[in-house]
Amino acid sequence: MTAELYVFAAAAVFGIGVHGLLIARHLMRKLLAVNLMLSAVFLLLLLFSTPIGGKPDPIPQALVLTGIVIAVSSTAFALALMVRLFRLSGRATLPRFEPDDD
Amino acid sequence: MIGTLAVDLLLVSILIGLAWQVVRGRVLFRAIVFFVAFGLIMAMIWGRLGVPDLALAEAAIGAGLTGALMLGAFRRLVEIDARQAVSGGLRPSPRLSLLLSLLAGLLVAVLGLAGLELRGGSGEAGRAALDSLHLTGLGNPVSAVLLLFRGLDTVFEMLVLLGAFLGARHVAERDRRSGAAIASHRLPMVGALQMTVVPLALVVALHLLRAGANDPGGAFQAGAVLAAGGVLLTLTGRVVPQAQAGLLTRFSLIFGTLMLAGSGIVPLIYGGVLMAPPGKTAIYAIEAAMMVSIGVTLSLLFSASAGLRAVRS
Amino acid sequence: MIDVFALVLLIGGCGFMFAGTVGLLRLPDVYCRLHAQTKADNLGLLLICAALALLSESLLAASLLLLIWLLGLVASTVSAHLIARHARAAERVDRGKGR
Amino acid sequence: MTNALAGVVFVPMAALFAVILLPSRYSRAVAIAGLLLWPIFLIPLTAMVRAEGAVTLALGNWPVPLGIGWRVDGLTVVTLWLNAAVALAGTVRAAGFFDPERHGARTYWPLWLLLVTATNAALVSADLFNLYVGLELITLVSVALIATADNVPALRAAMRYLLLGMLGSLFYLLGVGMVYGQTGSLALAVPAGGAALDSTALVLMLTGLMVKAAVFPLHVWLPDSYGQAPGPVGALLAAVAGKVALVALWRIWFLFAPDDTALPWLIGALGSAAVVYGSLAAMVQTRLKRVVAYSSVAQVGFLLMVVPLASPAAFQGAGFHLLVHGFAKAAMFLAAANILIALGTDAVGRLSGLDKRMPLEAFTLALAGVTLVGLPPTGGFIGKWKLLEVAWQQAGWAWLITILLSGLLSAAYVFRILAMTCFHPRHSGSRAVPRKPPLAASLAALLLALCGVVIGMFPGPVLRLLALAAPGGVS
Repeated sequence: MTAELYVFAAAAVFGIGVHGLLIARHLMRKLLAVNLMLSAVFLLLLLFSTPIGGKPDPIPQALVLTGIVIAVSSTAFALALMVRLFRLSGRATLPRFEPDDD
Repeated sequence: MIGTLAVDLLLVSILIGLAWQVVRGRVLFRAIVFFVAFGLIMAMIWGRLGVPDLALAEAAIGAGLTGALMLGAFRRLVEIDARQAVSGGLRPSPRLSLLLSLLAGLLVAVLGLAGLELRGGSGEAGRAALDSLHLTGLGNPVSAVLLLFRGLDTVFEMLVLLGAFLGARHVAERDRRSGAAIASHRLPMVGALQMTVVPLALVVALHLLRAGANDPGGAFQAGAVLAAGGVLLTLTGRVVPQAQAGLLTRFSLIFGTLMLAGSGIVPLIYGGVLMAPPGKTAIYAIEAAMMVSIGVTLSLLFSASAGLRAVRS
Repeated sequence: MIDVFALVLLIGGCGFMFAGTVGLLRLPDVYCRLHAQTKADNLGLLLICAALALLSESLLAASLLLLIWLLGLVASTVSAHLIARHARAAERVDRGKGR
Repeated sequence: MTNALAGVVFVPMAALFAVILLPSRYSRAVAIAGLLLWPIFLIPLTAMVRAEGAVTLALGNWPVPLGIGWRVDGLTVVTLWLNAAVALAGTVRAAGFFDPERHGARTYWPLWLLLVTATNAALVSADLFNLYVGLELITLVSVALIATADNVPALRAAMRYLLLGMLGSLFYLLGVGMVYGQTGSLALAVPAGGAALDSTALVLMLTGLMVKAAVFPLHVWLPDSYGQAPGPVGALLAAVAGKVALVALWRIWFLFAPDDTALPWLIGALGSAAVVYGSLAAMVQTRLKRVVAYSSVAQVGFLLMVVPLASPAAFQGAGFHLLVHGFAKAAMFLAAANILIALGTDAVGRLSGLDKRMPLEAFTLALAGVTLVGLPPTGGFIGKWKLLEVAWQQAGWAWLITILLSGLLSAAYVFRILAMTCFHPRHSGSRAVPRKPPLAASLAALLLALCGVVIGMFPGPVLRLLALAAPGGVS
């Protein structure tokens, strides 16, 4: 029961993240949305494993911990990139995608 | 039973509400603050699910440091151009995106339930980890997985952190800020805060490090707490960013990875096994080195600089 | 007996926390809100920590709870101070602009 | 054997540490030394794989579902050699232009070595999650290296790549979580008991990898990223680092592919679409680097043909093509970057008379171009021929047509460039080359292009190695 409840929570957070990614223009918002989606995936990662002797499996715990550190690293770098882009272009947004812009 | 279900429902509904605020809140600054709150609720959920290691990591790294990094970047945007920094918020009338995200949510719900159906697998690797735990001298299986059974993952995880730092430093290098941080450490209150919190952060980090062998905790959580101290010192202007890093700073960036990878290679010299498990004392040394590296790297990521120099007060 | 006492403390703590939050949401300006928030919450936190300390099994756990309360105190004091300071400075700037 | 394997991963890592620790005036020398040193370990490894087939190692001697496994087969060895060659050529090229005292040398060389380390580690990994960490490292470092160009288009491209890469890894990770839940193992090996993997998990992992490998229509990040990246970076990304996800996709596919689904058809169709779209887009690009970048979209599509054609021979052909394409593509990126720096532009319309002004670059472009088209005697011919044979035998007409189309369309965009550089009457512009590239930089590109041709003349050893790399180890 608890597992199902948290699966739905993860699904809701993931959906909200997708929503944020679609409606956000500001890069910070996009990053926030991606981080929400990542949290949802981490939650699912743990929920997908079978508890051993009543305790959560240690392997997915280690995987999620690694995932959290990778997520914060990527986010930190993306933020630095955003600041530099803002400095050079005056915009904290990406222009609408045009395949042939030079 | 009803009680725990009520707690679960409460946590889940707060989590979803906060996520919604992160995405739809009008003011960007508040969205970031809501994200930090979201991380804290996530930490409580990890605790509720019986994984205190993740609760600690989420609170320290997922909520605390990510939040600090985001607020720091936001402040930098505002410093460059306060008006443009917050422009380009949300797209208007997002009906289609609502539909799409509803679909995505449903898809993940279905996937998640399918995943729940699928489990029932034996958790072979997890069982093996618990069975082999006595061979390692550690009591916390998560630490054993991270440092020993899947040590290579951790080596490369540390390299990801290093790569993020190198990349951030490269783009920030030509971006020296005009004004230094406000030297608020000279304010009496802030000075007192520093005097209390920074040493305490050190103590807590060491405690987490030591505890990690048998209880929840470990190098990553400890490093994040250490970095929190570094962030505080940077914020208050007690230390100032430097364009060049001294040898000591550069060494501390790779210290942890060097120790972890080195301890994996050294056995080869004696004809041993690659990434063979080191002894318990060596594990403590490796973890301490990793804590230093993580703390230094995260602090430097926050200040987006090559190094930090203390300012005499 | 101890349980009952702890329960009373818990309920009292929750009450103060609740009052602090109501104050934060309902009071008119920054200073009043800070006032309500910090004072009521610090007291609420103290009561809750005390209740948990009573229920805890070891002296170590109890002293950790005390530490938590002290840290909360430091954090709320400093942040309240900084927010108030900032608000004052902003006010002065606004007045300087002749508003 | 352990020593050789460890050297492949840990020697570039040691060079990385040395570069960080030593004063920056030594960075270049240490980087080159490291990149010369690690391929030495490849020699015994190659010999071993030739003698014994795939080589495996359980790290820390932990039995495999518990610990992480490494596995090296013919395909791995070939790709590692490619990485060695391209990284070295790229280093020579970058070193020729790099002012060691310049801003950024402190970060450029460590990132470069980090990319080589990550690529090697991800190639030898036989663990789904370890692969995730490796791919994340590759993505992050690739983005950082693209951002070193430090101009608005490059930063935008880098940002888009990073965001999409994060989304891709999200799907991959979700799939990995499902696999672990189902089998209790993260090993990149057939699950114990031979139970079929749930196809939902497979699709999730493939989706994530397809983002990272830039499979049409998830390729949107690629043209800008590769087109804006500094030359050596574009070369290494397009030739090897960006192909790691594709190699991982092959391996996962051949280990876990379900028997009776439309999935191979779907992936094949995406590949065909990529071939057509990428080639057509390459034809209309106005800048040389972007032509080369779009050609990568098409080539990734071509390399996907191995999924519907699933057979050892197809695998052999695709592996060979991966190698040859890597040489040719890297050569083209380096040559294009040399041209861009020398002439201040790489606009296709301004390349007329290049054969007189920059003969080495023009020759490189010609050789690499012919290799991409797949004309004999270049290496490009052999891979395509192998795949064609398989398609013919299996009567996979759709794939047969795609493979033929791929050759024809790439001929169209390659000859457009060649016509401009070699046969176009020189317009009034002078013969002057504003900033002549160092000879080493030109030769680095030329040597890579020559590799692509020479391997076509003596394909035996490589093909024998690849024959040992029967799909995912189940021969």
